[in-house]
Amino acid sequence: AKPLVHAIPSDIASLDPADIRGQQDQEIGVNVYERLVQLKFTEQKDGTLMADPVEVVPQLAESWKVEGPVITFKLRPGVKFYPTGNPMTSEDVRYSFERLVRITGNGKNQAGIAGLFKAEQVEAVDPMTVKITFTDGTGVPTAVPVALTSMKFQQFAIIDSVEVKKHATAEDPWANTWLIKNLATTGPYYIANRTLGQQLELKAVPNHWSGKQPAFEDVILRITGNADLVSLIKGGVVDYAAEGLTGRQYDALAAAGFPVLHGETPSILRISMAMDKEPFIDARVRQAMLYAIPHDRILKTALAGRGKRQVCLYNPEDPTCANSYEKYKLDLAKAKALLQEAGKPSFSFDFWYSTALPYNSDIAIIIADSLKSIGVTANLKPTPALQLLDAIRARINGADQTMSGMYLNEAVIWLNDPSTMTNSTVASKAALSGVGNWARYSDPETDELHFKFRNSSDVAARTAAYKKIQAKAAEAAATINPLIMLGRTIVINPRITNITFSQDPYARYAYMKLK
Amino acid sequence: MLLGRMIFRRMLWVFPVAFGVVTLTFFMARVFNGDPTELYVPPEATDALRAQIRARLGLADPLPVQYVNYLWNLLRFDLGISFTTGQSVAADLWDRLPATLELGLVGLSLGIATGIPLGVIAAVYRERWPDFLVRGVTLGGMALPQFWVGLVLISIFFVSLRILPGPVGRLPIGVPLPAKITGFLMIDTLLAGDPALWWQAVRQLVLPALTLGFSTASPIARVTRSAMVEAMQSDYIRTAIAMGHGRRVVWFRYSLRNALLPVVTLIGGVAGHIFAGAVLLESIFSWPGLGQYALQSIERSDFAALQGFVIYASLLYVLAFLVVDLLYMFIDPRIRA
Amino acid sequence: MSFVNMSVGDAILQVRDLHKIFPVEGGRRLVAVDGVDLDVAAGETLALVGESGSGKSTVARCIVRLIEPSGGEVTIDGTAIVPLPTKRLAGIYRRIQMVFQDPNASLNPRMNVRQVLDEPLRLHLALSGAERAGRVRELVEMVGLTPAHLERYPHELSGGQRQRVGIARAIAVSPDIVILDEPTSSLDVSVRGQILGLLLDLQQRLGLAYLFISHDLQVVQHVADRVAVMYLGSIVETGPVADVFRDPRHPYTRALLSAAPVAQWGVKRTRVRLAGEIASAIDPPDACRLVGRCPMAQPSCSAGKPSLIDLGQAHAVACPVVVDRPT
Amino acid sequence: MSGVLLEVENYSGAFWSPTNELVPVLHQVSYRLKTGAMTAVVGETGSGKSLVALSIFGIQPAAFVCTSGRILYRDTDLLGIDEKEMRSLRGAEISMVFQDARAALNPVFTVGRQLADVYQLQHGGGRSAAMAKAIEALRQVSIPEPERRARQYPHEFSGGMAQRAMIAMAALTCRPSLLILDEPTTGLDVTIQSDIMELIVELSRQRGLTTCLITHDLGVVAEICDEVVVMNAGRVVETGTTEAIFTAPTETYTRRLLAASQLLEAAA
Amino acid sequence: MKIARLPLATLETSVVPSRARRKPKSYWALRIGIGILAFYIAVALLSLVWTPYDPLTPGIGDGYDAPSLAFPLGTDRLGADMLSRLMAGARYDLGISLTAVAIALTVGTTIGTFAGYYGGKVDIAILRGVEIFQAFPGLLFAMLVVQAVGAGITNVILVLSFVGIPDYLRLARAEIHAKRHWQYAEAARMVGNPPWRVAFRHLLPNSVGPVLAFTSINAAFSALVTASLGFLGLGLGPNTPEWGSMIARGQDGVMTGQWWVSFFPGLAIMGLTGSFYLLGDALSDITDPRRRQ
Ligand SMILES: Nc1ncnc2c1ncn2[C@@H]1O[C@H](COP(=O)(O)OP(=O)(O)OP(=O)(O)O)[C@@H](O)[C@H]1O
Ligand SMILES: Nc1ncnc2c1ncn2[C@@H]1O[C@H](COP(=O)(O)OP(=O)(O)OP(=O)(O)O)[C@@H](O)[C@H]1O
Ligand SMILES: [Mg+2]
Ligand SMILES: [Mg+2]
Repeated sequence: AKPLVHAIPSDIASLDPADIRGQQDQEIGVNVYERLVQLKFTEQKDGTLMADPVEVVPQLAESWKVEGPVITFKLRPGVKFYPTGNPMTSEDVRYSFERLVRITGNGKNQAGIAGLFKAEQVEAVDPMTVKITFTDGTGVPTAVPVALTSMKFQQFAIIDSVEVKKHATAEDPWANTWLIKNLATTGPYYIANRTLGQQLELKAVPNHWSGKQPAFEDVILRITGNADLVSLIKGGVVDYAAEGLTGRQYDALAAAGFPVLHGETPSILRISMAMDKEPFIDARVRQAMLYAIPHDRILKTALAGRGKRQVCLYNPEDPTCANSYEKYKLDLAKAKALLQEAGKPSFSFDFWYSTALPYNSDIAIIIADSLKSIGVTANLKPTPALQLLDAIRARINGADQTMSGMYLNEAVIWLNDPSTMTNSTVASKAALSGVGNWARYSDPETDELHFKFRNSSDVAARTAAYKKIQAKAAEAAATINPLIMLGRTIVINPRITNITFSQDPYARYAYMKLK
Repeated sequence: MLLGRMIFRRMLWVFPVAFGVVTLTFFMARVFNGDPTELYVPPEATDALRAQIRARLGLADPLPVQYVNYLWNLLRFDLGISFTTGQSVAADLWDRLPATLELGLVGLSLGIATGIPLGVIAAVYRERWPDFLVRGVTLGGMALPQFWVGLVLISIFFVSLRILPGPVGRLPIGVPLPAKITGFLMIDTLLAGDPALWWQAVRQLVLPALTLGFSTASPIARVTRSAMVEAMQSDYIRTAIAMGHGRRVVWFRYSLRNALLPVVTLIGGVAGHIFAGAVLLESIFSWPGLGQYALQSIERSDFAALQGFVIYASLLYVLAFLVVDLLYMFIDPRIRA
Repeated sequence: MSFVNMSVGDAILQVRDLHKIFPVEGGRRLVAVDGVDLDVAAGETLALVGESGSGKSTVARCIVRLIEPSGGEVTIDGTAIVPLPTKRLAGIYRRIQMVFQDPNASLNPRMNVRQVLDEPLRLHLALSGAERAGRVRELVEMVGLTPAHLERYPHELSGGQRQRVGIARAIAVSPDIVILDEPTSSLDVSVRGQILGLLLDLQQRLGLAYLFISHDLQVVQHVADRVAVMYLGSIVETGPVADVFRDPRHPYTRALLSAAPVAQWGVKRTRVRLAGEIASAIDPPDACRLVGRCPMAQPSCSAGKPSLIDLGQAHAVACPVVVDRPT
Repeated sequence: MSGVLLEVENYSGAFWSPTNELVPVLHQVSYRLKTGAMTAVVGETGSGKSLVALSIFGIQPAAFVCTSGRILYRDTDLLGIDEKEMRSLRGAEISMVFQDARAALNPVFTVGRQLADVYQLQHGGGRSAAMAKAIEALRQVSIPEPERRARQYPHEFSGGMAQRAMIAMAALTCRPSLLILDEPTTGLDVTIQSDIMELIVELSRQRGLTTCLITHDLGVVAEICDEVVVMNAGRVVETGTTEAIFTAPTETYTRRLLAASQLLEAAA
Repeated sequence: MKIARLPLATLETSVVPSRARRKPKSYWALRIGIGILAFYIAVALLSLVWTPYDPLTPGIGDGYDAPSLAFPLGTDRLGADMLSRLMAGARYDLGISLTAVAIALTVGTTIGTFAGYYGGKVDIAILRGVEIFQAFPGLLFAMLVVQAVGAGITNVILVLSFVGIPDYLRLARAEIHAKRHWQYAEAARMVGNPPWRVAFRHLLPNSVGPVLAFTSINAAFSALVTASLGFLGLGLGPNTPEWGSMIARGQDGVMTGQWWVSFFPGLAIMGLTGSFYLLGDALSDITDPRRRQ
């Protein structure tokens, strides 16, 4: 059968779930590895599968029991690793999670969010039972609300400990170098063939434990670089593409009969304003900026109508979402009035954003154009990712003060829970919080509420607290003001169906089917 | 004997240049590109984690120590690990070299094979219509950005006419590479005894090679033309004609040989560029070569990869000119004196 | 040391034991000038003749320090030019000037005649603009051009006119001595005569001394008082023009004189032939430089380079063989 | 003297100037080269001596336009024949030696190879036979060690030696009836000049060549030529036997030229 | 035998066409080159005072409007007027390449003249240093630096001029080095000119030919690199109507039928670089010493 061809912009850097480096690594990770739990999908009318934001279903774990900070997983029997054939045991789970906290990298971070900081927190009770005790950053066992949900993410993949240990060396005790290029997986696909920089070919694992074989025996991830995707899709050589296309190109492909699917996944465009520096010290000035954002124009011109206005600080499906930003509709008169009131009828500022995403520039240009009409000049500062990260970090740490003005970024809210984001971008900067607080937003009440209810199991009080926090943030208009929910747009070959949409913006080949 | 010494002296000079290039690259990358730690950490990482990674990357040392370490590693052909591919940079470059070389060689051969005859034609029909035609076309070849020509060719031959495959790299999608022997698909496919695969590889190569050929043929044709014009006005050509030699002998044997000298220099420079990866071209054709690698590492600030690539490209350039100089010594007896 | 090429009266230019060695490929040495002595008296013309590559121009260029001599002394009116720190050179160019062989190449294509002549005046003499303009006009008239030529650029002038400009430039700052490096060899025969006439005329009017370099023996006979014959970096014969031309002693001088055809019907020459081509000046052996080409060569010729032997009446020759065996 | 081998008849021509005008440079040039004689063409720089000679070969500069006249070689008008016929004459019937022989030889081929090429072209035969002939020719023009010299490149030759090689090529590897020499000794040393002139005289006597010597050295002319053509500013001023020209010139220009080259009344 | 003196012939009337080989070069290349360049300069100047619309304002049209009366060259993705942007772009592409070239020319020839005239160790040191710099492929070097120090006109200009300096340096050095013993240079020394004056007043002006010819080539290269940087998004600011970035902004339209968005800037680049090349051709022809006689 014809393979499924997925166009990816660049090659995979690492196959090691504990050392994921980029989007591409994550995408491959969700397809070749499996985790204890997985997303719960429900089929939509158009044939796509939409993931539930919170609920998870068993995958490698057959069942689990939640007791406060402790979750005990019962593993699924009969699961074998490919190609070694080793059976999966609790030691594999323990080893996988230990790697996660031992290796410096992305996995460690994600584990921390889930409440996993030390290897000792994971315990192999018996070959088929694993007990995990979740804690907060200080080591105090806490019922982390996102602990279970987190387990569905690619970092928590279960790897073949027997095989991996064989490749460990003195310098590399966790066989990182080997796992970057090799798989030790239970997943539905294995890598049959790889040409660096060109393509990666997946084949379905024979006799998968689930007893189900994917519809596509063969999946090819093709690196297309800057090649023109429209021609490749129209030419029938690419079946699935989710990046590297502009709104216009989606429109054109849709017009040519190619299904263009848009899922409202929580990928949010937001702006922050440096509230400790002129011109954004005055809250009224910051509010004026929000009143001057032309959401409709951005949606229409830069995004070809795909996406919608976002009015919550958190995931809109999150019960803590309070629509606090609803009031900031385009209102130039009001914006002007606010500026007048603040005594700053006209000024200019630096408008920072990353060059990594093509529509960032378009959006920035449109915003700048709108601001021009209220007498404010935005100096666009498109910056390469690394320099931008450097500067952001320097500002957050207080090492360097050159950055000020406004900062536009895009973030995916993976977890349907307010605590992670609040901790990173709303709470004041401290050893364990505020690491992403570019605006240097600081509000004692917010901090207090956040730390008090962060891991609270009193759902109602917790929700109220975060709603409060959200309302305060909206009023201050400084940190991560949400503008647009970008969602995810995918174009596919008409022969394919059962596309998945989820918080993590990735394709899951095993679910896809031929029409 | 003297020639041998000249060659030797010329070759020795490669080392100081190489050293200069490496040093410059190192400091340029460090001074300009800032701290690559951010690439290795998740955005929400704690400061302690950052410090840990910085130490692991060897960035905690003072700059001179880093520099010495870098040189030392370089001597062992260790260019570091690329962040984006997770591979050693040396291995990456080595993996991607055949793709670039193959495209480069074909494109360059195409450029030479058309450029030189076109230049000769323009020179012998100087100031007449073939000359104007050649000059017009080559002017276009030089004035048009390569990426633009590539895009136009794709839209004509793939999108509109559908007679050539799309810009998906060296082989159609889903077709596995033959076993790597030389790395050149044109050769490996035949060695594997698979003429159908060979043909597929050829078809993939056509458009990028044409684009490359067009943009290399143009300067080659122009330089050939002016060198030929100059040679044909020389005393020795007048002698050759006066002795009764026919036109073809005069053009192709007596003039061209002399005219080739500047052409060789040009080809050396062009080859240096091409084999270092035609950056935009490879990117447009998703050609998995060094140019695309360089572009990706620039786009993602992949520190080690970029540095390794620049060193490679510069050395290649230096080597290309070494070859040109050596060729010169063989073509032009005057230099040997 | 014996300076046999003594001039009449006091020498205004004295060259003693001048050497110039060019390093060439492979660490070898090209001995272009190998111990040359010359004296030029005020108002006198000394001709330096010899074939291409014999080092005539190198001598001239060393004297005016366009290139650095490798050794020797040069004085002008008792003031040393060689050796002299480069910084103080500018001053000597008021005393000594040069006219170059190729009038085309010696004029800056982008300067008109006025600029060419004004430049030395401006750099050397403290004159007002008006005075300089007057002097420039005087100069062009002195060399037989008209003020109308002042605005012309070199390419708008004929070869002879260009050489006149070159001469005017050389005499602009009233030097005592002018070195003429083949001033007529790139000119047409018909123009050659005019330029030579001009030079003789200027010499008379301004009391100039000339060091006249040429390989045209006819010209030398016409203009020079004394002649020095050079071969491969050394002077092989020197003396009053009349004596040397009437009675050349050195085999090379004889060959040279007999090789020059005369533009007259019916004049038959008896040639003194030298074998082969001129030897190379690279790493020369310590021997007579003519050895190998000379029809009169003796075994002793290979044993050391002969120095000039005085024959009386200021005539000297660097060949013991011919001195011992007069013709 | 016997017949006329070549006759230039009312030959006129002009150059396209950069401003696209025709600037006439040759005006009705007429002269004859008698079979077996050595004719000198003299005159100042720019008088058109070379241009006429190049026209005989059909290798005049591209910007030159012939406006009238004929060049008859053995009763064929060389201006009227096509490129192919012209090529068959070059080297075989008419041959030419240029000034600055080092530049006139191709710098990237050995001297022997260039001579051999010409020999093969004119006489056919194998490569090694041609090379042997080339070496032989070099020997005949008194080049020492011709075997070694044949393997050398022009830049390794001195000017005089290169001119000998050039003469060997034009007069020996080709076997022409008419040899044109355009200032063959200008730029050479005085002693070498005499040697080369003697070689030329000897060869043309030996082979019964008709020779045309372009020069502005009247001394040489007086010594070796039979006939003289005096040119000035694109016109033939006077022609005649050498004796007549030197002893009884009729034209003032000729007289002036003679006087100048003898440095008579030079200051005038 | 004596031929009668010919009458002073006026220009012969019959031009024999078979021998009339060709007319010499009329300066068509120069004329066309100057013509195009003048047009670009005129457009650039005009754009300072007038463009049909504001080139920087998005949303004037709907986006991807096809060429029409209102928008003669259509609009781009963001609905900005292509004609206005194209006109304003002349300022950038022309300005950048010319400024970069001017800087490279000045710095390069100055250093090169010094090195060439004085020769010796300094000369060798400079040449070696230059060789190292030249080992970096130009476009790559520009990409690297712009990516590192950030986009912006000043940076792009500086990088481009930096890339050009070695070439000018070598060219000027070679010219001066070869000419410093020419007779007019020596004559200049002999009339008492100090060395720097000989080098800069006498020698340098006589080397402008090759330098000028190269300047055109360099300008063309600079324009192409500017466009390539723009295409990669590494060039000037994001909304700057630079032609390369305009092509990039319109690249998505190439395959979907909105050809005008990248076609016209491509044409503009070709016109500009083409005119530079034509000028370079013509200049090297004109300043060729063989033509100067
Ligand atoms: N700059 C230089 N470097 C190396 N060799 C040189 C240099 N200048 C002159 N020579 C050599 O020095 C020798 C003497 O040269 P010079 O120019 O003085 O001869 P000349 O007698 O003036 O000859 P001509 O009559 O051709 O002008 C020649 O062999 C020449 O090649
Ligand atoms: N390519 C050319 N373009 C224009 N004019 C030319 C060209 N070549 C020669 N001429 C002119 O043609 C005329 C005759 O030139 P020709 O070379 O025949 O003179 P010549 O007598 O051989 O001079 P010389 O003694 O210098 O060799 C001269 O006035 C010259 O300026
Ligand atoms: Mg000389
Ligand atoms: Mg001539």
